[in-house]
Amino acid sequence: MELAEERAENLRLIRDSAAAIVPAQGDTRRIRALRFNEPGFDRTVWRQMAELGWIGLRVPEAAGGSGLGIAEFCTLAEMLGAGLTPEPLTEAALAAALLPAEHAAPVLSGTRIVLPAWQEAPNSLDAACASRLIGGRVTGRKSFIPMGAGADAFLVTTADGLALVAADAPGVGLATTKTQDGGHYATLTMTEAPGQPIDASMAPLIEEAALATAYSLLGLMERAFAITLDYLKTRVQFGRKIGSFQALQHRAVDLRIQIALSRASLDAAVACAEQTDMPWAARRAAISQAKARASDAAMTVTRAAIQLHGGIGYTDEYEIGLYLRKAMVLAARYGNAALHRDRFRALAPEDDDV
Amino acid sequence: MELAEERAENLRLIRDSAAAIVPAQGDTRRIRALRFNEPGFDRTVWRQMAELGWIGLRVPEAAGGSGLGIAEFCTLAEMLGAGLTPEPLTEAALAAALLPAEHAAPVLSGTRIVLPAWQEAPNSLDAACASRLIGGRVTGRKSFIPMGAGADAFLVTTADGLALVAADAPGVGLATTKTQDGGHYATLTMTEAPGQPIDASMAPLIEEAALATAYSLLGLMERAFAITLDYLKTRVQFGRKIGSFQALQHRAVDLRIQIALSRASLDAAVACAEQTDMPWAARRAAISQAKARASDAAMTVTRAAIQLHGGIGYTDEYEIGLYLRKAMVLAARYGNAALHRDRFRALAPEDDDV
Amino acid sequence: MPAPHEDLTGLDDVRFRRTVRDWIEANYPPELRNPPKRLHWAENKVWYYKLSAQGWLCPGWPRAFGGMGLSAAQQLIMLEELERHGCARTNDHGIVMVGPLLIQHGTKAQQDYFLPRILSGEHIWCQGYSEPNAGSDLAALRTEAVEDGEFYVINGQKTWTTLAQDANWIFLLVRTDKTAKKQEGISFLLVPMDSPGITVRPIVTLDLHDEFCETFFDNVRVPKANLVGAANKGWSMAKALLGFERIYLGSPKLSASAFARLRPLAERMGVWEDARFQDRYTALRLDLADLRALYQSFADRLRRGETLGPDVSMLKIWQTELFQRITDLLVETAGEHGAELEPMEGNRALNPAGLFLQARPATIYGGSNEIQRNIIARNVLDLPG
Amino acid sequence: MPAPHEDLTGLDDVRFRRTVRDWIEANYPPELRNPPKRLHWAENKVWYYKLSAQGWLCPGWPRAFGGMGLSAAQQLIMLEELERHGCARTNDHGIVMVGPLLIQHGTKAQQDYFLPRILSGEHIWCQGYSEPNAGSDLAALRTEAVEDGEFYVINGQKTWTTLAQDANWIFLLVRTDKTAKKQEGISFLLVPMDSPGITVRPIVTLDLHDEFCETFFDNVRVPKANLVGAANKGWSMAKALLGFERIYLGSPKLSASAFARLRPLAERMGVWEDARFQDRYTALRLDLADLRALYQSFADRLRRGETLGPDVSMLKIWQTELFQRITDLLVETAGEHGAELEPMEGNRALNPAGLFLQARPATIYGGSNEIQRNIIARNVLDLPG
Repeated sequence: MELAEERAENLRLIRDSAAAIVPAQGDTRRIRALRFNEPGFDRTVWRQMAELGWIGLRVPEAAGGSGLGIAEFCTLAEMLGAGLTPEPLTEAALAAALLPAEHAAPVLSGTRIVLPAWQEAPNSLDAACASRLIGGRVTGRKSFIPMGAGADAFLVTTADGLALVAADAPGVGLATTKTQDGGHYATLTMTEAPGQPIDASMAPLIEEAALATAYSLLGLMERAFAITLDYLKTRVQFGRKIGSFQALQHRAVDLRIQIALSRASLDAAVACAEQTDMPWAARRAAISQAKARASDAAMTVTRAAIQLHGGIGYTDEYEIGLYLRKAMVLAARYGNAALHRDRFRALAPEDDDV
Repeated sequence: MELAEERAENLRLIRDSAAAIVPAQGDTRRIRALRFNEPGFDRTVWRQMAELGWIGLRVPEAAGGSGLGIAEFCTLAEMLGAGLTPEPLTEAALAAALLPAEHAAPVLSGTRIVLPAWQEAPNSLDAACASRLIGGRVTGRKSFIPMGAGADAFLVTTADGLALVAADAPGVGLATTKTQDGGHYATLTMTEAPGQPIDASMAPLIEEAALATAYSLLGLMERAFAITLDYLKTRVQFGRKIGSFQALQHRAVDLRIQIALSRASLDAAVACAEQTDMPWAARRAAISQAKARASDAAMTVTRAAIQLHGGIGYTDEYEIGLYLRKAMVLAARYGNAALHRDRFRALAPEDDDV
Repeated sequence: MPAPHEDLTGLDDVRFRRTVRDWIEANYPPELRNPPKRLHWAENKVWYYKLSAQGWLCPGWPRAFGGMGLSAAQQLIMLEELERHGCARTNDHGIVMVGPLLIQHGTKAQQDYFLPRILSGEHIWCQGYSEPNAGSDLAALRTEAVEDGEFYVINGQKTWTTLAQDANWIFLLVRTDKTAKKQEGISFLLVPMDSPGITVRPIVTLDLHDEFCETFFDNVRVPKANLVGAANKGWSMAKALLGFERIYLGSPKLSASAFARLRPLAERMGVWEDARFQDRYTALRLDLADLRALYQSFADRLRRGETLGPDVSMLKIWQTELFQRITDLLVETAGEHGAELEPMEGNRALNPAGLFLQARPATIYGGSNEIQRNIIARNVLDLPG
Repeated sequence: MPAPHEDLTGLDDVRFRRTVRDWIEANYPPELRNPPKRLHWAENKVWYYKLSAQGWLCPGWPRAFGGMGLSAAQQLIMLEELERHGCARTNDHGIVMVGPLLIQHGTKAQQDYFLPRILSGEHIWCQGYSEPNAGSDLAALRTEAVEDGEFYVINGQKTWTTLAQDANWIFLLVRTDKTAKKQEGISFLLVPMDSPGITVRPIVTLDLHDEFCETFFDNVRVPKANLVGAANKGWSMAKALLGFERIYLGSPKLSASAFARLRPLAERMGVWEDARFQDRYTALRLDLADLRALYQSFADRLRRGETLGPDVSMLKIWQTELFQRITDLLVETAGEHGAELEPMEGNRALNPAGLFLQARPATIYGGSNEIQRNIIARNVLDLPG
């Protein structure tokens, strides 16, 4: 029980500290000010996050981090998702956990931003790749790096292991594509770019990032639903609060069920992910189960939220659309629902269901 | 316009004459009395149908039939579907159209019942088969013959052409499997059974039967929906007619839309089927479009009808369950929705959609 | 009271589960595993008697009344093990409804008389709640009981009386004050089924089973001593009884057992390897996996000693609609076989149409899913009325 | 009145279609084909002027007023041909709303002044119906017009005013009698957009377009001569105007053009041959094919001279929800590209997120689908209120 109490206390602390960055009442002024501009996030906030220990959340205490677990990290991701936070914390914190000690300090203090660059094809979780690291030089092309324009360096997967590549190194090119949430994906091209070999594996990072992203989706769908419920309770048409119309009530209930399923599914995946004696395939299957549900549910909830808002939901000015845009981005990131259903089928033996 | 008027008059006559067999108000006493008994239909009614010209409906006037078109036949199938009629008229009338003159008279008069036997695998429209007709002897196995226990003879497909096989011929065996609508499927086994070669093709019959069955589904879903609407308008709970609850209203509207789509789709398929200058593949694609919609819509409507009836819908005594049972049978007959969607994809060139 | 049985309340969860599992495996009649339909008394009384003899018939009753005195957490483990083994549900209305009712609201005399007879299987109970015009709107019930000296005289009709043909007692909600508002003026009466004036007529359901009955009351007389609790206060007692049932209705069991039929059927039909089938199959599998996760999260709350609120109805909605989606796929996959009356080729594991029809009432009984959604909208989401 | 143009009303359908098609193909500006968004006046006025010069701007108006005088059947053919060629919708509120309104209810002076100016493109109209608190419940509108001698003084706010920034006139529904019941006391007023006191503020929509505006009225004065029909009788006139719009909202066009994007996208993403993609693709294709069939059956009724009843709303519901399902699949198929702000790789044909967002309001505007279902339930299915 002592462990459980410590865990509960940690989660409470995470929630409290998140309130420093994420406005409690869903104030989106900061989000709107940053969106559609590069790098799309705020270095001052970034250093604040570092001070709160978030970037080192998954880094062992001995290595200068907070040494907290997956559950704490996911709770933070949930809060950040609810707040539509543009900072690529999930990515940076996981990359930080892979960096050797000599690179850690400026990263953990928030002065240097290192983002992972592993993806080469859309809707893929495959860390295998065509990029090469030969003689300290990296050649290859990486896509879909969230907020990559804000990185000082990239932790790059190659067929020859990980490499740390500075953004301003010779042979490095960066192009960006804006995304609906106001951020961007970066495409990184490296031609004989100097890269320092790093002895670590990207695969666990991708898994954990997928799970954390599922939590961000959970946070945002909860918030979007809460905003929608408020609207149903205040908007009057035909002389009645629209939330009194049975068809809308039932629709809201179905959304609530999707959110409840998501939370249960995600919490179960965290419990699996923490069981290091559980087979790796089974833990990954649980993550796929969670991400598939979260991706689908977040889209269902935010789409319906627009509909339940009526015309005002279609304005860019009103809050609710921001949640749909963010859901579009995160639902597809680290594999969309279809990909994770496929992966679940491949990974989960049928007998486990009984 | 004259042709259109004649057509309208024919359709009106068909509807009027159908009322002789199908009770207008949905009285199901006859249906209930016959169900789960073999042969599951009524020879007296059969002769009445013959007198009304239905068995010869698709047989040219010169050959002793009514010489009417696909539209008239489909309208009749719709009426019979609405009436849950157990007699295998669709099958018999189409077989009759393939029989040579010397076999026609007793069939058209209703004294001899000949049913087609073409199917060898479940959920298949493939008229190709393993059965053989060699030296006037048929060997093979045919399944899913609707109401086959009531047949005097079978029009059998073989790899060597059609054959007419008497039910009481040596080498002929018949087994039955009861179906949810109170009827049965027969499995016909033939071992060196005497069979008379018939020079005709089964394929158009199967197409037309699929379309007529889609109309039977349309008739039954219209009737099931009407019964359900009546129930919504009379049943009181919480001091209100349940049809005043918005969630049920919206559900009813969605069913009405499915029915409207079905009718439009089916009528378009009849229009195609009648255009003999249209490519065969295009006509078959239109039939697949129609059967796919009708199968899905009928299941959707009858399932929802049970739910909208509440507990009473789950009793065997109440009418509405009969429609669900019949829908289950007809939705799967001549290919279920999934099969027809596949066939549509294979048959319909994409350009036709524009 | 029967002699006290072994006290299992002190076992830790792992040992308790093991104890329960071992005993079930050793004692459950193999021929009754995974019955396709609700069993009648004649079929499953052997199991009732075994549980009774073991002292395990009434997990939730206090030990002082002959129960096992289990915590909610232990009851859940017991339920899980019974479901895991595919045990038939017994004629359990006495156990889960009448017993708890009497323990809480009955007189000493009622407890002394009725509880041992439930434990012994001498009294088999059925539940008289629903009426033809009081289904979803149960408070609209009209069966009335009029005082006549030391008796009540009952007239009216109940319906959906589960296994009434097997029962020798019925517990009834009746209207004892016609002038009161809907939910008031309702009382709880215990009535022997052999009372003159009671007629039972089985209802044949869509799957051609006779699990339910209509029960008619024509001037049926019962002593006033058969009233439970105060007159006109039956409604709140009845509502309170439904607590545990709500998580029970959300158990993944029905969906899981239907789901388990998909693979053998698909293999038989030759579509198991089909990508489209696999896609739908996996989506349902995940729907079921997430149902399990959600069910466990509610069960955890019970284990922690919490009382479940109306949000537990989410389980019932998702479970029952998933059950139907699974059986929809069964029927579609089976082609023409999906409309057959009997299991396919005599194989009880391949019974798509039967399961499809059995799944239909799941969204209707126990409070229709429409009612459940109304309740969640009002009481969980706090949406305006 | 402008000089009369060639009379096409006597052509048979085949020749009429051919005539229309040929002229469109020869005259429609190629750069405006299949625009991704509703075009502004500056962009599409060239097409308005061409139609005007040809005398084809107002197919439904009587020839005496400068229209083409087409039957409903011919108007449908013309609409089909415009859609087939991918023609942009013009700033057409004057054509489809104000013109018919004035032809039926306007004074001779109003007709003489306004109709030629619509035909020439001098007056571009917008529609002032919706208000922030009168969306689905349009009759709740509160913008009021108070009599002041020979003028009305207007105060209030309209919203969702389509392309108001392009218009120089607006036709307004305003409340002229606050004491009357909701639907009564509403009048129709014609107001120049350059009147002092009018402020237009574009609304940026989810797809970051400015098709709609808010329009504010602060003591705006218009002569009473700008009242159409009788005072306080505007509601029934407005309702009657919506007839043709209802089949227009059910046109397969939007769904078809979104559907046409599926294949190129799937090919680009390498999933075109995937069985699961094909399954969903074909299901949507059939949903679209059946929409076409249903649309044709309503169009046939128009061709036979029938007036369409409220059941035509079925088309709107199915069309708009299909449009959304198609764009849902576009987004899913595109993976990360499905959340990009701009068309993929600069290819305008690959714009999954843009289409997805454009599809969102389809189920809201023109009477939300919830309202449409209410209407069908009451007025077609005759369900109790």
